[in-house]
Amino acid sequence: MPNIDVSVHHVTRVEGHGTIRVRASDGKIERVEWRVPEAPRFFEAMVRGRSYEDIQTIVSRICGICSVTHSLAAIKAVEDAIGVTVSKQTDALRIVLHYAEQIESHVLHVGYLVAPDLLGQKSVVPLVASHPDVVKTVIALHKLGNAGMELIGGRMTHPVTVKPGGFAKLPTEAQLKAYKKDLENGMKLVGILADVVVSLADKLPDFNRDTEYVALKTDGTYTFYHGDIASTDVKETTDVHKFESVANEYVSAQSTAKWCKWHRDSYAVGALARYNINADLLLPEAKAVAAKFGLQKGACNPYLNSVAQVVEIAQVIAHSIRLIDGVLTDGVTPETPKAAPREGEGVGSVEAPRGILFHRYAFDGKGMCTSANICIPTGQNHGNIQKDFESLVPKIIDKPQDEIRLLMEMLVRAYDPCISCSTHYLDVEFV
Amino acid sequence: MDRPRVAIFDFACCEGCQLQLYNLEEGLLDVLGLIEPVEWREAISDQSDSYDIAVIEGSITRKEDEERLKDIRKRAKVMIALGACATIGGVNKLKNQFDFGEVRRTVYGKDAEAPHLDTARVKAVHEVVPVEVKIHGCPIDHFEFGTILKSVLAGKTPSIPNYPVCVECKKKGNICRYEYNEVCLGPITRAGCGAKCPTGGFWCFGCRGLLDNPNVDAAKEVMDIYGKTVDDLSGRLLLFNNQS
Amino acid sequence: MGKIALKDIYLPETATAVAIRQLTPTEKCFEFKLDSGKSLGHMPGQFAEISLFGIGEAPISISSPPHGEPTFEMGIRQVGSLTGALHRLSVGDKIGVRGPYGTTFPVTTAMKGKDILFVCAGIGMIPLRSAIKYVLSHRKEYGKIHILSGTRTPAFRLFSDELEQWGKVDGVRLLETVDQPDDGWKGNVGVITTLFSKISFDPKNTVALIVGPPVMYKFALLELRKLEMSYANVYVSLERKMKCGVGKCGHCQINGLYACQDGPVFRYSDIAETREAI
Amino acid sequence: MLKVLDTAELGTWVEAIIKAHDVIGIQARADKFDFGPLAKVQDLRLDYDVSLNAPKRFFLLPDEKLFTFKKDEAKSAQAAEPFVLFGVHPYDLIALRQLDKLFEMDNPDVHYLSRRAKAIVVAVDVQKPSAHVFAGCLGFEHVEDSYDILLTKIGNEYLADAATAAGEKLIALGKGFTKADDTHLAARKKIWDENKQALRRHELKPNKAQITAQLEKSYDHKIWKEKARLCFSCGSCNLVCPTCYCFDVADRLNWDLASGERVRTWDGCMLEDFATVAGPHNFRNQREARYRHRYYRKGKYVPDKIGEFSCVGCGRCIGACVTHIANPVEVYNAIMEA
Ligand SMILES: Cc1cc2nc3c(=O)[nH]c(=O)nc-3n(C[C@H](O)[C@H](O)[C@H](O)COP(=O)(O)OP(=O)(O)OC[C@H]3O[C@@H](n4cnc5c(N)ncnc54)[C@H](O)[C@@H]3O)c2cc1C
Ligand code: SF4
Ligand code: SF4
Ligand code: SF4
Repeated sequence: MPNIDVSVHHVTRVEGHGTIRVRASDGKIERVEWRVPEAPRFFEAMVRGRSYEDIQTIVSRICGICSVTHSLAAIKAVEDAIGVTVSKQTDALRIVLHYAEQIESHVLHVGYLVAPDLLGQKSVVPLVASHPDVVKTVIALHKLGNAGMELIGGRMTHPVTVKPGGFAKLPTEAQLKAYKKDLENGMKLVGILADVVVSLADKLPDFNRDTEYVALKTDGTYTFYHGDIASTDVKETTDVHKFESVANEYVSAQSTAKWCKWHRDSYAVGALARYNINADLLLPEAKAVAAKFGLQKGACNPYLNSVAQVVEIAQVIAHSIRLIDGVLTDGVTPETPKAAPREGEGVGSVEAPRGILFHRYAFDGKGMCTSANICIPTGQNHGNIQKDFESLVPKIIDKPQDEIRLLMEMLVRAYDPCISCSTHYLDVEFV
Repeated sequence: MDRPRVAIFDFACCEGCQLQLYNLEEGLLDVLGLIEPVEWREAISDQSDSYDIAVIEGSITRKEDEERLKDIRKRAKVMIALGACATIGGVNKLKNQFDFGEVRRTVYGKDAEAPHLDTARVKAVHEVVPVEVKIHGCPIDHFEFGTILKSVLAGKTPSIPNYPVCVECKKKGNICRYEYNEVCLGPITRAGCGAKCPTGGFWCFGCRGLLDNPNVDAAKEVMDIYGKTVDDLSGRLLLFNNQS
Repeated sequence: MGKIALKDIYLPETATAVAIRQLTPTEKCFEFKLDSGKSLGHMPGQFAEISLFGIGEAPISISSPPHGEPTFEMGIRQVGSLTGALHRLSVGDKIGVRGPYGTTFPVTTAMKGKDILFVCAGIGMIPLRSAIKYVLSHRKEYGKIHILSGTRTPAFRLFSDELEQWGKVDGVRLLETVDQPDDGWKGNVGVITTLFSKISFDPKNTVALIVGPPVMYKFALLELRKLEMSYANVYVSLERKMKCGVGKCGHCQINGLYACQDGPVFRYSDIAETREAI
Repeated sequence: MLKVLDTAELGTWVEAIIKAHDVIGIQARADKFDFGPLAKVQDLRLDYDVSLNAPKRFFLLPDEKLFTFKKDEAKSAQAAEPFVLFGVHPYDLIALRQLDKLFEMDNPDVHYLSRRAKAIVVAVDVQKPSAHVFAGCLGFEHVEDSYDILLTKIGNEYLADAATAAGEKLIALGKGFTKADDTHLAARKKIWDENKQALRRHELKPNKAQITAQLEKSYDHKIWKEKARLCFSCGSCNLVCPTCYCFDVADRLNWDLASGERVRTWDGCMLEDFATVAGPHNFRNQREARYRHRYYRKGKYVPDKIGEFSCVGCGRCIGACVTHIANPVEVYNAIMEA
């Protein structure tokens, strides 16, 4: 058996930097490592001393691709801390905004980052010539997500309309109607995208590992925004205020990066986790897409995360349409966000496209931040990626080195890691 | 003209600026027709060592990154700083007002002393190597990116505004945030974004950096009129324009 | 409001580059020919707005004297985007032209029958060349002629070949100077105003045309005053930022005057009190 | 043609106009008023104080295509659609009248003029003075020409004065118009007189001619430096002004790098690089020089050019200036005191 030395310095087509290292000699696996050399950015330290009004502006910059998610988590946490509640209209429009980001991020991931793997290409560029219709569909759906973020968030990335207490600016009824129309058209496009992915689904490696999945859960809705923390391992849910007892951030012996574990050595978050916890609550439009793939609740092949993402695109589009209908029925009511500083501490949790996210802040009486703790989805997944590697590599160690490399890269990409979220990652040098 | 070889590199940032390239939508395909991307980790698997244009996203926050950047500079004919992290240090510079050891302890607790956690004063790209073109904003505006790229390719100096955001805000016909006693940095911040934030009902927080010649003294003096303090102004200025 | 003007004043007509020659390391002379086959119809001192589509537009003086042909010449210094792109043109390439615009040197009026003093500092030679060539080709209609020319270094002498020819014309005195000489330079050294002491002319009967960089005017005008020249007989050409060339965009205002309509050629006595002029 | 309409009938008339034309009408926007596409008559607010944005933006667009080009070929872009501009105050109409002259004289500007030619302007006398208006001090509280229709609210009626054929056609769309008589004209005169007093939230001491004359002697007045110290050079005062019309011109390329368009965009003499040329050399380098220039333009340069005082007293610049230094009344009063 050959000696294997796969070293992928900076996995491409992911957000942020990650490195894979595998060494084996004579079939004996000596080392399998997933690590993150991203420069740490220290957000939790940087926000101290800043006003509750400016927190969202800062922490939105944790991640460009889930800036809406970070913004909403932060705003929810700030509102929790200073004791502000929001109207039904604000709640609905925030969710529609949040969904727009799920659309944009999922489409970007499936269309631009994963599709090239399935079609045997190095990037989306050659697909323009070989699969123009696929690229057209992907672009149209990507635009749809962006349009929603621009309409309700004021910008495509790093929203500006979300303030403690409500919206700095509301969309007009005419704009909402137009967006709803776009969403309805988008629903058709999801069907096309799903068919393409179905036709390529056999390219997804068949690799299963029994895993604990963690996501938000609430009554009646396949939730991204409200709810408590649920696990596939236990029946009862946990209040988001106790997120530290779920994430259990620890320093692994093998790496000094902070990893997370709850009931087992590691757990997974993201589309597949949400699916495994909430699939029963999917709207019919999304259930139909799931049926195309035969995706079962309880699936534990991490490569299927991309499939779950396609199902979720259908879900959030369908739910957006219903939410907009609700807002339009009542009519858009002008309201000015009202919030005042107060001493307190608060937590906000929402589902980022790539999994559950937690923000905690404390403020003094003037509304100045005194401490922060942010626990991001990719951080929660790192331990699980490592565990997947440890299980996967022995099964594929006989394959050519290039194939091993590709399968491992594809696995990392399946988790859609947004490593730039590194609020607190460690950079570890191995030799 | 041959298609210039372009490499895109990211340092400490949220990668939201690269995301704006995807937000060009069909325009991205046009861009790819005009340039030859030889390294772009977020989109393609290739890596390369020779290129005409290097695009740098992110701030420089570690010694090793400074070295990497200098190496890239040596290989590139033209260097473009992409986005606030690269052009002015951006939100990352908030760190510079703290003691770095204390920052590490705050975030990493007992592991704070690990050598790989070394962190240095955050620098914008031009504080380390010369930069030919700065594309401002957090994130960059994809239209402006297109305009600047087309200018560079057509051989004309990209026109980057040296007038304040208020100009674009007025063109949009917005109601000024000061009407609601909010501290807006528009009057001293470089335009080019189309006044997105005031148009969205929010104050300008200065992500495109200050003008060449901003009247900061005036900004301080007017705080009184709006029942605000110089601290309110300085606090907001710190977000993207920490001068330390 | 009833009537609509039909002509679009911002829409250029096209012309083709028919000859291009390098004048100095930073200046080239272009000969353009209007595609319409018509003559541009300018008089010395006027300018035209020159475009390259996609790059932009800039005011450029017309450097050739008026004639009935569809061709005209321009001397262009490479300083930025448009001038840079113009310098990359080849013969046969197209440009956009609007004009001619602006006021003219008084070659057919105030200058008639007078002695003429041309003060050409640096790039000022470009617009003055049109007037010089006009005057030389109507030699009999004018008196004595002095041509003073100053450049930074000998390498930056504009139209040096023509200069020599002009100097040989009957009744023309040509004097040159450079700020910094090189090894081959045998002529005068010093700023252009140092040449005033080397010539003698009748201030009562002379019309002076001065064009050069903004800093030069103050000194040249002071010298002329010392020589008892009336500002009513002095003409200058002033450069300003211009975006339209037709008195709309507001950029070229010199206090209340528009450099594009009231200028670029001004009788100095008309603007001596205009604070933003010099 | 003078007609009278009961206020209760206004709605049906405007409804008919909306059906027949694209209408830009004055309406509420947050806690202010502004012009915008008028979807339904209920949105029309003829009782407004001042529009946030001056009507000039519908004729000199903030960002406007002049022509498109393809390699060496250029094609003028003059696609103006007809529309009705409903609810313009007299001072704003006077401002438009000035722009008409400026864009018409010497070299007529087809882009501006064709938009003007296609617009039907319904003016309305002021019913409620705004916080900063001082048009009354300048005699710009009322206007007697340049409109297609002038509406004046007199008690429970609107006096509609159609001055053009287009105006009369518009009136013909309505039902319930009756003939006006001399009492209506007298009532309108009374409203004009009242407005002359009401539209004076700031009291301008000198008259227009005195200002123009005094500026002759005020170039080195200390007011320029005093005020400009706090100037951001943000151009807000320029851009909100109904009579400021400076513009920049630039080319925009398409992705083929050969075709594209030439555009003009609003510019302002208060902006730092307004007079900067290659070099770089800035002909108005000092904040105070730029600040002074604006008040000279309003009070002297443009009046010298078109014979009309070029501040119409709308007061928008007063409200738009974040540092509260852009009040023409303060400036012009100050120069009178040497
Ligand atoms: C009436 C008249 C006649 C003229 N005749 C001639 C002539 O005969 N020959 C000739 O060569 N020129 C002439 N000029 C000057 C010519 O118009 C300018 O050189 C030309 O406009 C430059 O255009 P550009 O696009 O090449 O430069 P740009 O790219 O516009 O700018 C050139 C330089 O100016 C600086 N600059 C530009 N804008 C700014 C800014 N906003 N802030 C700071 N710096 C800035 C930059 O440093 C840049 O390098 C004339 C000008 C006028 C008004
Ligand atoms: S909102 Fe801000 S950017 Fe807009 S005009 Fe006011 S101060 Fe300027
Ligand atoms: S100067 Fe001010 S008050 Fe006068 S017209 Fe302009 S904006 Fe209105
Ligand atoms: S609005 Fe005020 S601060 Fe801005 S340019 Fe005008 S005077 Fe200066």
